[in-house]
Amino acid sequence: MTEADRRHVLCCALECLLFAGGGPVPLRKLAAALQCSEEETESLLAQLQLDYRSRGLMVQQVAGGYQLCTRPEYAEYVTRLVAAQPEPLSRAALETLAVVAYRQPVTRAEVEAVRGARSDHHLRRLLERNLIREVGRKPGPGAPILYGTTEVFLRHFGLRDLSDLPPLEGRRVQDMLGTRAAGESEER
Amino acid sequence: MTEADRRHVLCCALECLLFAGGGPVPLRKLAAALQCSEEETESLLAQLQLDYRSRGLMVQQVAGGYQLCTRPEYAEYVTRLVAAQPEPLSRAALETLAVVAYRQPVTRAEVEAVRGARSDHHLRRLLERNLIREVGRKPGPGAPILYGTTEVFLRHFGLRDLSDLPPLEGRRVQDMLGTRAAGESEER
Amino acid sequence: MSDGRSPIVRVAGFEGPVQELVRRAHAGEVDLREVDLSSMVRSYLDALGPEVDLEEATEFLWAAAVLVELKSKLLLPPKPSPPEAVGEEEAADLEERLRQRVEEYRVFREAAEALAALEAVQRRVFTRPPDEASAGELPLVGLTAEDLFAAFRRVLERSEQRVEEVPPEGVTVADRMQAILATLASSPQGVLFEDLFEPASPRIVIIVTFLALLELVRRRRVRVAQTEPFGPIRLYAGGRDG
Repeated sequence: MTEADRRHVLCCALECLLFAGGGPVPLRKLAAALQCSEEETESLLAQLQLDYRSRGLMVQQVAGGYQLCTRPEYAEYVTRLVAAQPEPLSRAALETLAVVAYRQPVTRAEVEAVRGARSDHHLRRLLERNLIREVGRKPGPGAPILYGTTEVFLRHFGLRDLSDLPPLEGRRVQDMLGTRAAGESEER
Repeated sequence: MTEADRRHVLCCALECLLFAGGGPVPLRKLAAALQCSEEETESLLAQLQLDYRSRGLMVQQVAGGYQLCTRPEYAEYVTRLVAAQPEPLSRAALETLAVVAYRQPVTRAEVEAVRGARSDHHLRRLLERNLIREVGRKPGPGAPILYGTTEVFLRHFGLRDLSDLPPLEGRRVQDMLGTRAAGESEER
Repeated sequence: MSDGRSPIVRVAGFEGPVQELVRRAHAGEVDLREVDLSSMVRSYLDALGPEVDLEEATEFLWAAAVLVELKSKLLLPPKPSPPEAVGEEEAADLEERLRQRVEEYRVFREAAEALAALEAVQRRVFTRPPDEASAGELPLVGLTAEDLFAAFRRVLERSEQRVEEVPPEGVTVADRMQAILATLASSPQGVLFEDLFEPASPRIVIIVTFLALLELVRRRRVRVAQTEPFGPIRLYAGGRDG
C-alpha cells in the first residue's frame, strides 16, 4: 500500500469515526481508534476538512473534540425535515450567561452585582437548559453556590473550550476580568 | 445559477438531510425538504452515492427510506472507538431514572416523593448525560419543571420507543403506573 | 455589528454615525453627562423626510435607547450591593465606582452580543441525532424491547390491584441486579422472565427489578432468548459463553 493509499484509508476511517461518534470526539480517542499519532490525526482532520469544502457537511472543533455537522448554509433545508433548534436565549439570559462564562466560578450575588439586576430567574433557566451547573460552594458566610458553564454550553455556542470565548477589544475578556489566582489553572 | 450548480447545491443539501435525519428518511420527506420531485431526488441520491464511492460513508436504502452509514470495511476502526463504553450509572441515578422513565412527565418533587430521597443532583447528572430532558412545566403554583426520557435513554437501554408501547386495555403503561390524581390528567 | 446605514447625529463634541457615538460612550471617550440626548432625538425626528427608512429608524431608536440607559446609569446612584459584595468594595468615591460598574457591565454586554452571534451560527448547524443503527451496542438476541415490555406488562397487570406504593427501604437497582444474578447462577437451564418478578411485590420493586434486568442485559451479564415468536422469554446468566 502506498503512503497516499494509506492516508486515504485513514481519512475515510476518520470520517466514519466522526460520523459514528455522534457528538464531539476528543483528538486522543480519534488517534487511538486510527492507531496513529495525534499529530497525524490532526493532519488527517485538516485533509478531511479540505475534502469537505464542496460538500454539505463540515468538521467542527467543539467542546474539546471534533464533530461532523451540517454547513450553516443548508439550514433551511434541514429545518424543513427536522425540528428547529431550541429557542435562542433572551438578551438578559445571554448577559447572565456571559458573566458566568467569563467569571466562573461565580455566585448569584456576584452575577447580580455585575448586571445590576436580579438574575435568579435567568440562572434557573440556564441551569434547566443545562448551559450552566453548580460547581461548588464559595467558602464563607452562607457558603453560596458557585456556578460554571457546561459542555452543553460549549456546544451551544460552537466553542472549542473556555479559552475559545470571544475576545473583546483585542484582549481576552478573561484576562481583563480575571480575578482568578494563578493557581487555578485547571483550564483546558 | 446553472443547472449543474443547482444540482450541486441540492446534492449537498441532500447530504445534510440524510446526516441530520439520523435514521432512515423516506424518499417523500427528502423530496419535500429539497422541494423537488421524487424522481429528481432519486437521481440526486444516485449522484450522492456515486460521490461517496471513495469515501468512508455511504447511502443505504433500508425499509423506511435512505440513511447514511459507515462503510463496512471501516468497521474495525469504529469498533475501537465505541468499545470505550461510558461509565455505568450510579445506583441512585438509576433509581431516579426509573422513576422518571415510568412516571413521565414527572416533577422533581414527585420523583423525590417516590424515592424518599433528594434527587436534584441525580436529575442533573441524568440531564447532563442526556438521559432525561425537560418536557414542559406542570400547571399550578411554581410551575415546576416536568422531566421525561430522551432518545439517548432509549438507546442506552436498547429501547425502540417508549410511547410505541401497545396500549394495555386501552391504557398506556404509564397511566397504570401513575398514582396521579384524577385532576392531574394533563395527558399528552 | 450593523455596518449598513447608521444615522448621522450631531451633538456637543461629536458628529458622526450614532453607532459610533454609542461606541465612544461605551469606551468612555464621550462623557454622556454632557450630551443633550433629547435634542439629539428631536433633531433626528425633525430631519426625517416623508419616506422613513424603517431599518434606519429602528437602528436610531435602538442606539438612542442604549444611550439613555447608559446615561441614566451614570447619573443615578447604584442599586445597593448584595451583601457579600459589600465588604470587598474599597472605599472609592461614588463616581469612580459608578464608572467601574458601567464599564464592567458594558464589557459583559458586548460579550453577550458576541455570544448571540455565535449562537445564531450554531443554530444553523445540525449534528447527527442518536439513531437506531448505533443502538446495536445492546445485544438483545432476537428480541425487541416490545417483547420485554409485553412481558413486563403482564407482570404489572398481576400487581395492578395494589393501591399505594410506599417506596420500600433499600430496594435499589444494584440490589435487584445482585438478586437476579444469584437466581440465574443457580439455574443453568435459565429462568422464565416472569419468574423474576414476585407478583405480590409493590410496583416500584417490579420497576426497579425490570431496570436492573435491562442494565444487566446492557452489561451483557444476562442473556435473553426466545425459542419461538411470542414464546416464553428465558434468561440466562453470562451471555458470552453461549
